[in-house]
Amino acid sequence: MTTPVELSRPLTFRERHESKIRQWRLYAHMFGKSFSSMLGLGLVALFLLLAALGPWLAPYPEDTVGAFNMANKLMGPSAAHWFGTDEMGSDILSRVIIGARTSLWIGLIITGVGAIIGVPLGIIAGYRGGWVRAVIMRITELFLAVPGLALALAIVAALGPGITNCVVALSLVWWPGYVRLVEAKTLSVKEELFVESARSIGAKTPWILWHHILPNCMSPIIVKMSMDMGMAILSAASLGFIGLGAQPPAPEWGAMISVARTYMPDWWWYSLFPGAAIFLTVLGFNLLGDGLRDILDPRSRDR
Amino acid sequence: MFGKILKNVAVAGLLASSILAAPAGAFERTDKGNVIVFGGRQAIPVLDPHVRYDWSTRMIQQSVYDALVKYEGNPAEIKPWLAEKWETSADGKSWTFHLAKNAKFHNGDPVTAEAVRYSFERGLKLNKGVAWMLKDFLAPENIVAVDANTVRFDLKAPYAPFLSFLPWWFVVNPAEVKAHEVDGDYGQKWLTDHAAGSGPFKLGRWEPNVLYEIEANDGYWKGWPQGEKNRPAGVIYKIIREPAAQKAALQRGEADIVEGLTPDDYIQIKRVPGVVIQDHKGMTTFGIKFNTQKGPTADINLRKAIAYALDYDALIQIYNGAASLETSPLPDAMKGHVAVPGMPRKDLAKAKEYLAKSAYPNGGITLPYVHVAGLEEARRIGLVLLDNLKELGITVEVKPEQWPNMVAAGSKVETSPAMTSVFTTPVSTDPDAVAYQYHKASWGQYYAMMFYDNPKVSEMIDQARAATSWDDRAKLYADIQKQIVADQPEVFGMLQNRRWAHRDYLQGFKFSPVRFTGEVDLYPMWVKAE
Amino acid sequence: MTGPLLDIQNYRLDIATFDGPVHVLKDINLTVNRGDTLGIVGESGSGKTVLVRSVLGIGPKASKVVEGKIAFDGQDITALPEKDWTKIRGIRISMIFQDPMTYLNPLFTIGQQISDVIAAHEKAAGHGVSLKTTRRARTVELLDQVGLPNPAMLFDQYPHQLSGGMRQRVLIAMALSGKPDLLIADEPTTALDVTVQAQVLDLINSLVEKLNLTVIMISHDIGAIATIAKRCAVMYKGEIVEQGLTADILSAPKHEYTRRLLAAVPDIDTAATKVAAQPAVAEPAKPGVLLEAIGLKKVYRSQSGTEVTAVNSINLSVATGEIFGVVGESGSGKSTLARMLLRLIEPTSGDIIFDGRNISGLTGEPLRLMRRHMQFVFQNPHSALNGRHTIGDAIGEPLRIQTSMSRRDIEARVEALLDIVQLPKMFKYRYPHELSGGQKQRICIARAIALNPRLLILDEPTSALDISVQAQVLDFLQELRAELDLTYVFISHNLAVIRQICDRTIVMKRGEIVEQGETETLFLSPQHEYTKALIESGRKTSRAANLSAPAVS
Amino acid sequence: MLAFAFRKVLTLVGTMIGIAALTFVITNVAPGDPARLVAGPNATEDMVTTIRTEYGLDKSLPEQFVVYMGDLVTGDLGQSIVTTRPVLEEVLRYAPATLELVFVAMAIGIIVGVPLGMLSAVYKDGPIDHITRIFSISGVALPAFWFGIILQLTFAVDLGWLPVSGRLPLVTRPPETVTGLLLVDSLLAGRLDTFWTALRHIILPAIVLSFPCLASILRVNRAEMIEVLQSDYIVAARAHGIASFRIVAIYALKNALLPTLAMIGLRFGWMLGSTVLVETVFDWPGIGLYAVSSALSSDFKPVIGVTLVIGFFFIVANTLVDLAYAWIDPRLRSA
Repeated sequence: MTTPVELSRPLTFRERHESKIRQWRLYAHMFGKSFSSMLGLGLVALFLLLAALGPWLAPYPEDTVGAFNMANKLMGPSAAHWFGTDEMGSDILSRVIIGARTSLWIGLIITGVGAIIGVPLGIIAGYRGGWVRAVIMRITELFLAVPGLALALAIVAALGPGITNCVVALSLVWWPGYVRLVEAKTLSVKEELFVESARSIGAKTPWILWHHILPNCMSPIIVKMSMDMGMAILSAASLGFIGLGAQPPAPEWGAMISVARTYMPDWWWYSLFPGAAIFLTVLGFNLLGDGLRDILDPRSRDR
Repeated sequence: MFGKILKNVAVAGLLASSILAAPAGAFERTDKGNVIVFGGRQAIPVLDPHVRYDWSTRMIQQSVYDALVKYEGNPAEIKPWLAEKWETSADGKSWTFHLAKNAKFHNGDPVTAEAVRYSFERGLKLNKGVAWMLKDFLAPENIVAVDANTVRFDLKAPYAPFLSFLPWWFVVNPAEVKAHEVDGDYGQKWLTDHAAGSGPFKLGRWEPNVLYEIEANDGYWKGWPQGEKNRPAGVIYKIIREPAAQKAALQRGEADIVEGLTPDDYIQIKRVPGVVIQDHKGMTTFGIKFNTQKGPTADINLRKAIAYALDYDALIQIYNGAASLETSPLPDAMKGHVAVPGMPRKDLAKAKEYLAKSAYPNGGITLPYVHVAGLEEARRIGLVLLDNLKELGITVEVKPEQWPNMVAAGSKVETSPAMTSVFTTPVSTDPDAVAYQYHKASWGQYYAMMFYDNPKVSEMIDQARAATSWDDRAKLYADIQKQIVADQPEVFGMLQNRRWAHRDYLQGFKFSPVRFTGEVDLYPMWVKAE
Repeated sequence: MTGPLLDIQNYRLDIATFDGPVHVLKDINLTVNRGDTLGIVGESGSGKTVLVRSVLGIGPKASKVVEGKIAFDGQDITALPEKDWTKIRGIRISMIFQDPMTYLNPLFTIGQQISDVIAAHEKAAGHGVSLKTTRRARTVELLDQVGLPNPAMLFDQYPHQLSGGMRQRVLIAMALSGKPDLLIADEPTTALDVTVQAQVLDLINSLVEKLNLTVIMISHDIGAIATIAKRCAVMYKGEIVEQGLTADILSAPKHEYTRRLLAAVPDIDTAATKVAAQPAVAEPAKPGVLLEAIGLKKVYRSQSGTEVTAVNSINLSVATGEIFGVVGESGSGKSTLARMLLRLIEPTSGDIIFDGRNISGLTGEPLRLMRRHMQFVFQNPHSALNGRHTIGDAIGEPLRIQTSMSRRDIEARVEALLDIVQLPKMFKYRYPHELSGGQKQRICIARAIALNPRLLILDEPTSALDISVQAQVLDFLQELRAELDLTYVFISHNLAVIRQICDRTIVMKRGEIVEQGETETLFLSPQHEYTKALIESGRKTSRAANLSAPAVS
Repeated sequence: MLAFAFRKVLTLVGTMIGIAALTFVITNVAPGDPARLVAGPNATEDMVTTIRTEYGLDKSLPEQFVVYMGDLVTGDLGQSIVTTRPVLEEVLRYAPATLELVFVAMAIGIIVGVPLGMLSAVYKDGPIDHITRIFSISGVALPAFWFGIILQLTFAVDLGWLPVSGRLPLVTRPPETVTGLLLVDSLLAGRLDTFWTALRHIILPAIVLSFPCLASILRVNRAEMIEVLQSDYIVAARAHGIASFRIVAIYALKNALLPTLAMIGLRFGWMLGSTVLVETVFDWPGIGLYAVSSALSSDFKPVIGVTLVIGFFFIVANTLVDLAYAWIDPRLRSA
């Protein structure tokens, strides 16, 4: 055992955060070793890039807000239109690129709202126990017993189609997953000695929840949110496919496929590219989530 | 690179499909004969002829039931059917029908005047489905079975369109219906998926949401136009919801006739050998209904401005040319139709002129355009409108809406959106069927979503209804058409063509514009086997 | 056969990690002859487990043999292909594992697991698998051999239906099933209670004699090694620092580390010399009773409605300034008692009086404020610290919760506390996982004394630590008490530790106090049967470990 | 055991009532006028009123709720306004098709997912592992509707190997209904050719439905296998000389199967929900399709009914999983 030398001078940033830096380097190293994780990161980065720079990258941005050119309709991929054109003569590439923004928005709101509702409920249920837990978990199980898509379908059908309603509906059915995840995690964290230790020094419940339980639940939450980004985008696209999702002319991949399916197989490019966009995005988020799980939360299970 | 590979794959796939699809074209054969397969998108939830009617339901109703008269031909004409002949009293209030003596129900019972009387009474008392056509003019007790083969209707007032509605009043067998009555429901429960008719077909397999089979009625009292030898053993109406699947089914010969393909599909499938496209001018009008009572569109100048801003040619392009512009509120095939001069066509200068006169000279407003969710053409017209109105500084919000919600919203002035796209198919060839939509009494109906209020027009419609002389009526309707166009309660769009795609061995297709969108008269059809 | 059974020469093993290769084993030279009993003693991280697992070809995954070789019965097994291992594992070399809980598959019956092993051996030997009934008979015989009662019934039972000691016997039976030439025992008693430990060691000893086994036993417990092994090797940081006859090493350790290790072993038969040396204890500064428990009782109700009394009507009083010992085996209720004293667990009934004030009825804010006067040090320092907080956060937390000190003051206080527990100030930026067990326990203690409490309840504070560290921590605790004027309630299952540190002691069994009194009196003339048994089993390993001690021999 | 059954039944009833209340509230928050829809386009106000009265839609929402819940207790799920039939009757008619689809999909998921998961775990971080993982995650990421259409076009339209949609060809009369599952019924009736056609029809939709489920089974099984393979008792088994294959296929798999089972239970409910999409694409006449078409006509009683049925099957499936758990894990059996 080496005895560290006591220093009288103030420590540099690097010295003070050495442990953290090492931890991050370790994460980066483990993540970088996995091909699939890096693929996921790449796909997500590409997606975020498209969402951020969409209007500047899209060759025909006006085509995404309703401009049309019937003379050009249903043209195959060409130099002018890499992904071809749709039934209104709009450029599919532009619509796919701008669609990234819609999807990002959808994914963020749904997972965000899901986590904001679900995490506190889960922590409270797991920590408090007793009837509070019973009530929260019964309601959660109730929601879980009905598949989200079916419930969302019912909600959107009642509220009327539209991207906002679709997001509202999916947010409403998304939180139970977080409750269960966080509750299970809280139950195990609660048993850790450091929680008892905090209690023994007189910490109040909110302090314990915020400083001890929540940070220790973060890893699975981050992993789940990453995966859920993809799944939320997919679910929204599914509702779009049924015809209950985004509105024209707003470009949304699911809604595009919903229209495009009637143009199969002769105008294959129409549905191929939005479909591929969904696929790659969801794949990216899932691979990323999987990779994050491997480094952050290696023992947790896919629930 | 990627695209090229995909293209090659797709081309290879298409080649493979054409090779494989070619021998696949074959109709269903059973030991009883050929069965025609009709691929359609719409289910038949309730078959009862006095409870529901939409195109798929009516296609089967028409096949298993008979009515007093039947529409046939293009232009549609009323042909005697159960009734061999009829006469009207001089005041136009009393109608007497003489029934064919050999007509009999599927179970062998003769079709009597009493059966006719019972059927009309049933329709009126249930107060569902077709009841609206006659209930204001006919009381159930004023239907009289004069003798076994004569039935008389005494109307409350002269009602010119009376006869034009009768083809949709099917006759049920009272004995069978009464036998299956539960709690005085007039046999409604039973007739949901059973039939008690006298038509050319009987019900076969009935698998809701999957397929509905009708079997030819051996010894149909009226015989078969294609000849006993050629007549099919039956028809299967198969639900195929996806247009792509419909097209595939037709190509592979799993379906002999399909409806509801996209305009672009029709162009494509026309090139497939062995496939015939039926393309006929229909009576379904498309209009963008304004809310004339509330909001910006209450301003006639704004309405005119919009009407002049719309690119009408795009409407035709959307259908790949298989549509024609409306020249009047009445469809071309309707009696009394006149081409109204000065129907608005795209004219931006004029549009801006009207806009300047409106309360919104510089636009700057947002108007919703509501269409039925899933109706592809309506959605695309919305996109056209959105693009066109940008030039007036008007923003359009294209909103799909479930049909029931749209109807609910459109039933009140307060909730009715500024612009709603509506397809309307008149149930008869009588001009009243369309004109009455512009009568104030129609408010609350989906087709009256514009809440059009012109007392003069309402009065003329009432007069025309009661007039017994066609000449008087024709004059009135001409005025009505002109006045409605002048008031611009809606953008008069186009008449889309009715189209079906079928295999070339399918014979006997007879078009009649009065039928609903996908509806086909199955009775004369047959398969010509090589 | 002439050569040694196992011959390890210049064996070096590296494990690749993110920070580069770690030299786990350095230049190991070891020979075991037939009939030998070799003990390898070493603390956690010394590489002893890696070494014996390498002998069985189940070493760590990312490892690499840098140099040297292992020969078994003349055959080089350093890089043996997997299929050849099946002829050796379980048949020629077999192993007894440390924790009987996790080394038995929970989903298969005892009998099936053993007869599967038998079948595997028969298959490997190449003479066909015998009948199920034959194997069953053999299994029952084995179970009988390891002294398990009613082996025929045991055959169809699952691991969870057995006690820890029984499971350890099952593992031994499994290891014996192949009649191995070499038996490796990896800390076979560590996870067991004191009384059970002694029994298992007796069993192994008798088996060695009866079956004439060649054994390598590894342990951190010199006492256990001394009971079994005639020869002994001491490992430290991947090296064998000393080897020879066990008796020699115990009586005349040559290497400095061995000496340190032996000195650290507390002796159950030696009275605490320090007690007399410290007048502060004999004459407390503030005489009187600090903590009193009256009729303390805890009943747990399971879901099915059955009641389990964890602690039953305990009365005790702790005088200011004394070290009050609580001793008992696992399940005796001592931890529950400790937590109840601090109101971390609500007592079912009874009163707790702290400094003359009944605290059993306190709730909310008064309870919270009261906590600053009495603190808890937990058994396992690894999980008592939140892995997401830096050491600075952990030590500063009580100050942030209980005082309104400024950030800067807290920083200063944290540094002062680190000083008190003799750790460098730099540590406040570290995370718990970077610290050793002993360091972590010091952090826990620093955290506990941050608020200047009057009472510390120490729940087995050293049982998760290595022996040498344990000694350091115990010494430190005594110093600290003198320095800060503390009163301790000290809980332990280790009688030697209790005798070394406590003034008065209670002995607990199944939630009740069976005996109490001055520690010395208790050890010299135990009254209760249970106390006697406890001391006797403790003495078994302890005495052996102190062969050289003149007091015993 | 009896107490267990009683508790389960109680949970089931409670959850069902909860689901019914939940969906009732959700579906009735917004205005929709199914009465006007079924009355027909030209119906007059009094005709619409007739229908409203007939279906109790003229009552206030709380009243309707009370009536609905009252009927529910007696097993009456109300009446579909579009088809005029009792919802229970219709749901029972459509449920077998969905169940058949889900069973086959589940079978595919298990048969493919479990061995692949094992393989992936055994060869962790090798090429096989990476391929399997990307394959499995692709399964989750593929939009079912898109994938379905692509399979349809490839295997049915282009290659012509399999039928496009439906459960049976038009002229094939379904075998006598015993279970409602065509695959079972055709075998019971001894009609092998019908069995074969039915199988050909179910393949594509089942593959589409099974893919995400396969992926999660694979993922869980892989994760569990990895964990179990590192566990002490597996190390012990190796040390005792038990063959590697036996260790993986029997010792480890049985332990890894428990969480996989739990996942299967969860996925069962999820699959029932996903049939909404798959049935739409493949014209599969099941409850998913029924739910979609009802939802699109604002006909909410069937929507509630379908949700209830899905919830019911979900709970039943999970109860079965609990039982299987107890069967496999002796620790639970004695508790």
